Amino acid sequence: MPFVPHTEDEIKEMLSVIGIDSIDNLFDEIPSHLKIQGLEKVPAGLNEMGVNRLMQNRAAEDGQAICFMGAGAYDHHIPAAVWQITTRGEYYTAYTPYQAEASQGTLQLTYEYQSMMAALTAMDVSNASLYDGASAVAEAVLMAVRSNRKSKSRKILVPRSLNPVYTTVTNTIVKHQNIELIDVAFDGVTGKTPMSALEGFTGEDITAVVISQPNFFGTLEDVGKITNWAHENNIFVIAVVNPLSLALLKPPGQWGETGADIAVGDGQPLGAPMSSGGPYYGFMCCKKTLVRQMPGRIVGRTVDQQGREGFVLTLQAREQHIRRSKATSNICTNQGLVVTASTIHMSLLGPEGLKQTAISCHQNTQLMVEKLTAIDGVDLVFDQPRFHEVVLRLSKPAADIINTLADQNILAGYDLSNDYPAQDYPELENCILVCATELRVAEDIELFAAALAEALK
Amino acid sequence: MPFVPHTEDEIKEMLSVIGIDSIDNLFDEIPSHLKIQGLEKVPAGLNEMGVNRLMQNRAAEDGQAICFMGAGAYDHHIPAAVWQITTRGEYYTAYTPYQAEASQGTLQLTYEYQSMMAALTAMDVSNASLYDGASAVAEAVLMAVRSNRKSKSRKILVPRSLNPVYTTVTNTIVKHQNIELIDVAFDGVTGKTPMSALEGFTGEDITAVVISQPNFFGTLEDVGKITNWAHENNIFVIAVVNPLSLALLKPPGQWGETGADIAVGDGQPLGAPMSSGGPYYGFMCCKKTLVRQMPGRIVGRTVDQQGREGFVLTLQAREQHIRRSKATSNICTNQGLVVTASTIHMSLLGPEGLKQTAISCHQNTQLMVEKLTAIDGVDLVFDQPRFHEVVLRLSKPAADIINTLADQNILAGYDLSNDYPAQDYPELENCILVCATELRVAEDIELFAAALAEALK
Amino acid sequence: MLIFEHSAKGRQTKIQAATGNKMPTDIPVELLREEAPGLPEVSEMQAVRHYTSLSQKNFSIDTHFYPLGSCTMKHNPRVCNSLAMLPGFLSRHPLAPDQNSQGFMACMYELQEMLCDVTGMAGFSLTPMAGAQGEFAGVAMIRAYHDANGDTERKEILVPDAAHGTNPATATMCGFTVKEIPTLPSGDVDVDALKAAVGPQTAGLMLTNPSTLGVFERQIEEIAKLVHDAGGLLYYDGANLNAILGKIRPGDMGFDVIHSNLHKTFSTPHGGGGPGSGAIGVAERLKPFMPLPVVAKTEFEKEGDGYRWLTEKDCPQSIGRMSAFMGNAGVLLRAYIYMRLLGAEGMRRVGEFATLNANYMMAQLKARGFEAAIPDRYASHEFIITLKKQAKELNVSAMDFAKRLLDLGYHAPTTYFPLLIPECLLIEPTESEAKEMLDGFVEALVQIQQEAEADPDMLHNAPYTMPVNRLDEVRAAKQLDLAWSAEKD
Amino acid sequence: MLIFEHSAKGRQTKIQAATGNKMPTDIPVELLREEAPGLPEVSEMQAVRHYTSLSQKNFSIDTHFYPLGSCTMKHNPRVCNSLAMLPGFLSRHPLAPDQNSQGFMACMYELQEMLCDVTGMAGFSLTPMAGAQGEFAGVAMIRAYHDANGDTERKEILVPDAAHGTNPATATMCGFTVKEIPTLPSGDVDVDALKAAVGPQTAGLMLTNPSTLGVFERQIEEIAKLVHDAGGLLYYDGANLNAILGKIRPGDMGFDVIHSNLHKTFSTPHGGGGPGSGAIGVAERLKPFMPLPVVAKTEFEKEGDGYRWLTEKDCPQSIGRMSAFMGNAGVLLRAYIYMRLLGAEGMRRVGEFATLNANYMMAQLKARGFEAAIPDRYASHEFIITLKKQAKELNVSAMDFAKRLLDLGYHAPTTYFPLLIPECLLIEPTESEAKEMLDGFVEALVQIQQEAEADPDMLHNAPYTMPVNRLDEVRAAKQLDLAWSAEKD
Ligand SMILES: Cc1ncc(COP(=O)(O)O)c(C=O)c1O
Ligand SMILES: Cc1ncc(COP(=O)(O)O)c(C=O)c1O
Repeated sequence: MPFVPHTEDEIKEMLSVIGIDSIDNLFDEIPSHLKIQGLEKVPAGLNEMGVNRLMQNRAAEDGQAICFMGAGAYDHHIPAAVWQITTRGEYYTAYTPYQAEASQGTLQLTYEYQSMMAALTAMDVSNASLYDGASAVAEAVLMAVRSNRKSKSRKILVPRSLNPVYTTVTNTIVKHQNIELIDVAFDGVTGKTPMSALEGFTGEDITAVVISQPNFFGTLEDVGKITNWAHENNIFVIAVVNPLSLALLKPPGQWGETGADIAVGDGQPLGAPMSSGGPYYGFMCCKKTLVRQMPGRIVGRTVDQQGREGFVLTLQAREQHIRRSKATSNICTNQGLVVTASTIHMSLLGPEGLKQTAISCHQNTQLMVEKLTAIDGVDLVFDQPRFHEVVLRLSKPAADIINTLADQNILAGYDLSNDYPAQDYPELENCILVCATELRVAEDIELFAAALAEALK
Repeated sequence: MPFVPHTEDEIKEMLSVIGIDSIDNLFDEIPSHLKIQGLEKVPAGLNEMGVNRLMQNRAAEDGQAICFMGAGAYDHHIPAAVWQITTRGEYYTAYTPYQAEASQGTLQLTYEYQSMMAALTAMDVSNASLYDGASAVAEAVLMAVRSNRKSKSRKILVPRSLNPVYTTVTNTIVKHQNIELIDVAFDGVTGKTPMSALEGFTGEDITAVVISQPNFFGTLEDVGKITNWAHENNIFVIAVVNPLSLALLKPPGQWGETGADIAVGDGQPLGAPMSSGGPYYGFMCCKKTLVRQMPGRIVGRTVDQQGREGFVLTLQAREQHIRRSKATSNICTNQGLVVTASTIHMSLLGPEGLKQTAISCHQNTQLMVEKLTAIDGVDLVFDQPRFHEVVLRLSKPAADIINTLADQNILAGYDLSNDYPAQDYPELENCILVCATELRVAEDIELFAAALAEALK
Repeated sequence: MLIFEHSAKGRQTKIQAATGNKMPTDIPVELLREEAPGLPEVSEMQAVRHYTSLSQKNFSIDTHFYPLGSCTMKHNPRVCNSLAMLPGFLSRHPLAPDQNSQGFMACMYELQEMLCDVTGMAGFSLTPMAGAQGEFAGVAMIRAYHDANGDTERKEILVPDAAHGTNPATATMCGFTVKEIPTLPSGDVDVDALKAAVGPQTAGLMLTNPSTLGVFERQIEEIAKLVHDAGGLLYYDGANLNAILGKIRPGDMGFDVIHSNLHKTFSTPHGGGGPGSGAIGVAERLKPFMPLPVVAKTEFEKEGDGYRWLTEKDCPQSIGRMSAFMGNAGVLLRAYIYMRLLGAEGMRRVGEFATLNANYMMAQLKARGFEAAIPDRYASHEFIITLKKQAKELNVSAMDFAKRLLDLGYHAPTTYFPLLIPECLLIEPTESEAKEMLDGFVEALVQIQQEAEADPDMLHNAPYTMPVNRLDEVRAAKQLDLAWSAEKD
Repeated sequence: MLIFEHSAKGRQTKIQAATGNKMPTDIPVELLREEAPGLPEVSEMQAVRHYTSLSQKNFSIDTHFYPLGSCTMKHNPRVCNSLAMLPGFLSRHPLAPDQNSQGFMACMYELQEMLCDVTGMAGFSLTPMAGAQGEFAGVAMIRAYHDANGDTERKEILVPDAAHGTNPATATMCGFTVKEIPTLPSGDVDVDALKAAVGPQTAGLMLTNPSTLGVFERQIEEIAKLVHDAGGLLYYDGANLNAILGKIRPGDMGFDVIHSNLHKTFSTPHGGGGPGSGAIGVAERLKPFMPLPVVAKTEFEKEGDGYRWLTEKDCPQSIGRMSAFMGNAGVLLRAYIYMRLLGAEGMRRVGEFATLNANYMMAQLKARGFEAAIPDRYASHEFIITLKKQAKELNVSAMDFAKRLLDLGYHAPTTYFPLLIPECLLIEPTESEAKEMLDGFVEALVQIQQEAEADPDMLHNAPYTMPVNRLDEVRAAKQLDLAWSAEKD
């Protein structure tokens, strides 16, 4: 019996210890009309061989396209060691380290992860992960509402240049708590959130402003100025950052005079394969003063009875198994395994490797911009300093072009005028968001350029 | 520096401890005209990303053909757990268990392997592996020459129905020791080694006879009769067996009245992917009385100072680091990791799983024979009880047909009239040796039959 | 030793990344980082060695019996991992056009269908990333449903006191107030108390069945009727679905919305804390409110059947999206593969043998003098031992038993949950454990009981054989040390 | 516990294989097996748990410093494993036609070329499956060469007394008699003895350079001339190639034939005892005798360059085949990938830093009072400490030191080899270890020295922290227990 080790003899012995005749007796308390006879849509079981064949065919169906798509999920090189170690049974099949003494592996690793994220963001502390980047923004908003004692408004400024699905998800999660998300427009020429759009709120009671660096268009925002303006107005700053970019770009802890209050983002670029959107993980870092309002698990370093260093889950009073309806969040199972991968990934790359990767992405993107904008019918939309992503306007409908190239196994980018998750940017008609990571070397870019030129003819 | 962790500071410090100025000083004793300036055919190093790209392209070039080829390497299903556990660093990056106390993992596993092989072959003992099936035959011949005290001739009977490359390899290895391999013909109708061919040697001083079950043509030999005849004539029996088949077929330890003396074969069907021919492993089992003549490492169970069970390399007096020029063999590094995989593989399948797999192979092969011989231009050559491999005669040159199907990503079988590793079987012109394992389900067989029918038109 | 302590300035594992790139000049300096982040600088070998050795300090299913009640720590078939990690799946961009996604979408569609079938629901969305997010989606749907009916005065969610903490926490996040319903000593909900609590203010009731007390809620149909009659909806916390898989279905019991922790019932790995999946199923009337995306079958002009994503256009009443893409896709693939391996027959066995194992252990422990929290009923797939007598008479706690179990090679059961049973051990063996392992665990508890009687202090200081012994949690929370830094260490 | 002890009759991991097949009726009963073989019957979970836990009882490079002299236990880059295991490589049948094999063959061809380059040889065959089989191929070629020249009276192979046991064992297998040549205290070969030994009966000399004593043979050119002048050939045992990689080449020293243990110098994993590879390189005059197969470049009519296998037709003088196919292909792929990662520059660093590490450790150990076997020369990539003083004065042996090292978290160096140095530790750190690890190891030896002085008995009973302490090897060899069986246990 698949995954059930019982032999006939053992079953008999066990039933006799319980004092019953058949396993069915154990379900005697259940009203018999509730018992089902069988299942209709679950086919008969396959063995490993059969399921191998099935899944190999399925995976082959989707092919392996050359990916110039980003928009929140990035095709990076992941060192082979990362998942070979991550999928070791001891990491893969353990659970939340409730028994600290028997879980020092996961606990120490998580402490190291927190240390790395704090270093990368230049923030004081990190939690042990949230679900993903989008839901991390929602948690950050809730946290800001809990912690910004100077604000009562529950109003949050959210630039339209933030990944629109992050905004949607945040709204799904926070709207039940009377929190209002207020759109902030972007500049049609630069693609940045202009100070002018923010300054309209000067003096108002605003709880927090979200700043995305780079923003959804790949454009770099004036994060220092925005942070200073926000803090002058008692507005919390929630930084939404690509963690890989932080090896190159100014970290949120150093934005403006005082740094962001909370920094969140998606950890995917640090060791998680694109894999259809998950599992990734959301990271969250904050100032030390806010740590007791942080959602999610946190690992702390302490000592044992003999004074040896050891690690435990700490500040659990924030969590739902203690505080129940008053918890900082309902999150329980988090994204531990991806955090494991990410920690190993960061160790293998180190500060220099991450920086070199970030620069490679940047250089490839610049090369791509050069090659693509040389094509008739391709125009650069925002000519601004950027990080690894860019908006291009095509002379034909974006959806058609994307489909044509998809048939050649090239993912040409994200259609900014599409209806996912809602009509995002009607003003960016025929525009696509394109990304080149370190993996998209010149050869790939040439291929892309040739196919695009052909399609636009 | 790739895989060299030294920082500039550390290098300086280390040099100063040694008391020299530069690393080059350490090579001062070497005549300077021997020192090379650089390498010509080794290109500049690639990073992981670059080598990924290279190797992925190379692997893709070879495609993934539907394999009906056997001839010593078989396409079997390997449970996912096998190599996931085998490649754990603790197995993958350890070496020969010279320090028993720090190697109980590998040692106990090897003891379990020996136990499983002894059970599978119904022999008394097993060693810890030899290089592969072919060289294991050579080692068995040398071992028979050492141990058959009743024979002085150094003559070995080798049926032509043994895998011809095994014969070639054996010859390469044993010929320096004045050992003579004598061909024994096969019956042109049955494909078996006829008793009549052997009985010609009755009364002669023969050291050993090799018996292959199934033989190279997939045909089952009369192993019982041959064993009895050999033992009546003081001839040692060296059984060459497919270990998977032993879940179904009579094991060498039970051939005839007294069983084979030595059983060898290639362990590939028990958990090693085909992977271009290796690494596989050769196994060797024998009667207890011969164990001190066995080549290769052997693990024994013993106890520690506290009486706890433990495992060590034993009978090392046979080995070359003790006996040097008088050792039973020169083998040192063996095929440990593949043995690890194989041990896990056997544990996962168990006796019933192995038997079911063997029967599936047999059934698929019978189905394949039925479908293929229904094609005009395909004839069954030996209509005899078989195991999972069969000889078919085509109406066109085998090499052409094999090439045609290879272009359609079907490996149609092994050309028996080819010149690898020498003109094997001139009498089997236009004949191919075809195999269907448990993976070659009806759908694959239909595809093969259709392509073959088309090619033979 | 921390990875940072293996670090040396300038040491690099260069093979992992590009080298020699210059700082870009097209980004303004004030946007650039000034100092390199304090990440470790180690060689590949050091990293491999550090994280390999570290892993060995974990208990895990692959190494130990792990009867953590409510968490369903069953075997994670290795093939689910290798197939979910096929390059074709790993390299699929989440926004890849449909024509490059039919293989993946077929798996997701069939997973939705199979989950509907085993739970008796009309529709499934796979997007929630863990049980708690599934709960959020469910309770948000309850709210959306009432709102759509103009029924906006329903401000309360009822939650039994035995419920997991995520239930009340979720209700709060969705803007509801929580009303607790007591449980009877029999393990059933106090229906009288429920009757008193239910009313026009009731948005819904969240229930786990079998409950976290390890028994089946026998009055489930009456409860459903009570809540439905009052205009509320029923939420099923699927954490314990393993107990009844293939035998009975939440949909048939009257539940309107459920989540299933795929990492429990469908055996995706727990990963040292996650990722999980809290796929959410609904009855017909809640279908319009399902979170997106969902896969639908469609007909392509040329190539026959195909799949497409449902979006806000198709489902204008959807509660929205919960994640940037579609949740923990890799976890979903593993669950899909597991279900295909098991098949219908295998599902039924899960429920049966999980239940057999729990009842066998409970019978054995009772025979050896341990006190079951609910002694005279059959257990579901888990059961509770209460050590309140030991606490009182010997001054040893459930925590002491738990720690000592580690020394004997067993992960401890869940302790101190559910909250209403004092000094409790919530034991869930799962169907994948063999009888001899259950027997070994029973013997271990018996041994610890004897140790407690002989020398309680010995237990207070357990464990002895772990890399550390009991850790100072108070210090951890007071002298917060949450991140290493070069200056501090 | 043995895997067999987890077994229960009838327990199966059914998912792994087909089920329900009936016994075939077309095979005569007398050829069928009567009783099922005594293999374990366990669940997947039990197997996974057993072999995962068992692995943790091993020291390995991925977990420990492993300075096993002569074995070059360096880091095994993880990417070599994952790329060599790409499905396209794993599923390639060894006899697949050339058109389905060009990717693999390109790798093998380039590997041959790169090995020629780093060793200074004219041709390479990749087929030998370990160093010892490479030796066999080499000595067989020496024999074939003399035979081809009608020079059939050359019956002797000369081997220095410092040689590895495989050298003399191989010479015997090839039908030669072995003559030992003594080594001088300086570590160099005794050239006078060599002069006396060499003659018309000399087929060849087998030499390791740097030798197993950890020093470079300074008279190599003189030795080569002596042997060549006498009509013999020079065999290079490449086990220590790591020491000189990218710096000097055996071909330039005058060697005619060499093997390279790819699992040492080129970092394929040692796998708990193998597989390895003993790829064999030859000077021009031995090319016709190379073992098959070898990959050659060819020109295809249409598609430009391609690769094909050389067979007996191309190479009628070949000594033949050593394995059924082409040796340990997967090992060869790993070596190929490693070489591509390192590149020319990386190769040079290997030799340099392996040597730096060894000399640094030797200097530190000498400074701390340990006696180097060859104290006044630079070490190669390894060096020898002799504990003969400790043995005499304190009655503690090299074995005692080795066992105690395990307790301190280090795998022991090679002990009692080479045979001519009493109570020796042959220490090879390799280039991949960081300075701090070398320092730690030195401190450990110092600590053990102190322990030996304080309480020698304490060392005699080490190790203390391993799963077992010293095992009864005599009993193992006398009361042979080589296989478990149900009856016995
Ligand atoms: C009864 C119960 N409900 C809900 C949850 C929450 O599920 P998750 O951890 O997947 O968010 C759990 C998890 O442990 C649980 O045991
Ligand atoms: C010096 C020397 N020569 C030869 C060999 C034999 O090589 P292999 O073990 O690969 O057969 C070894 C192996 O340890 C060795 O150290």
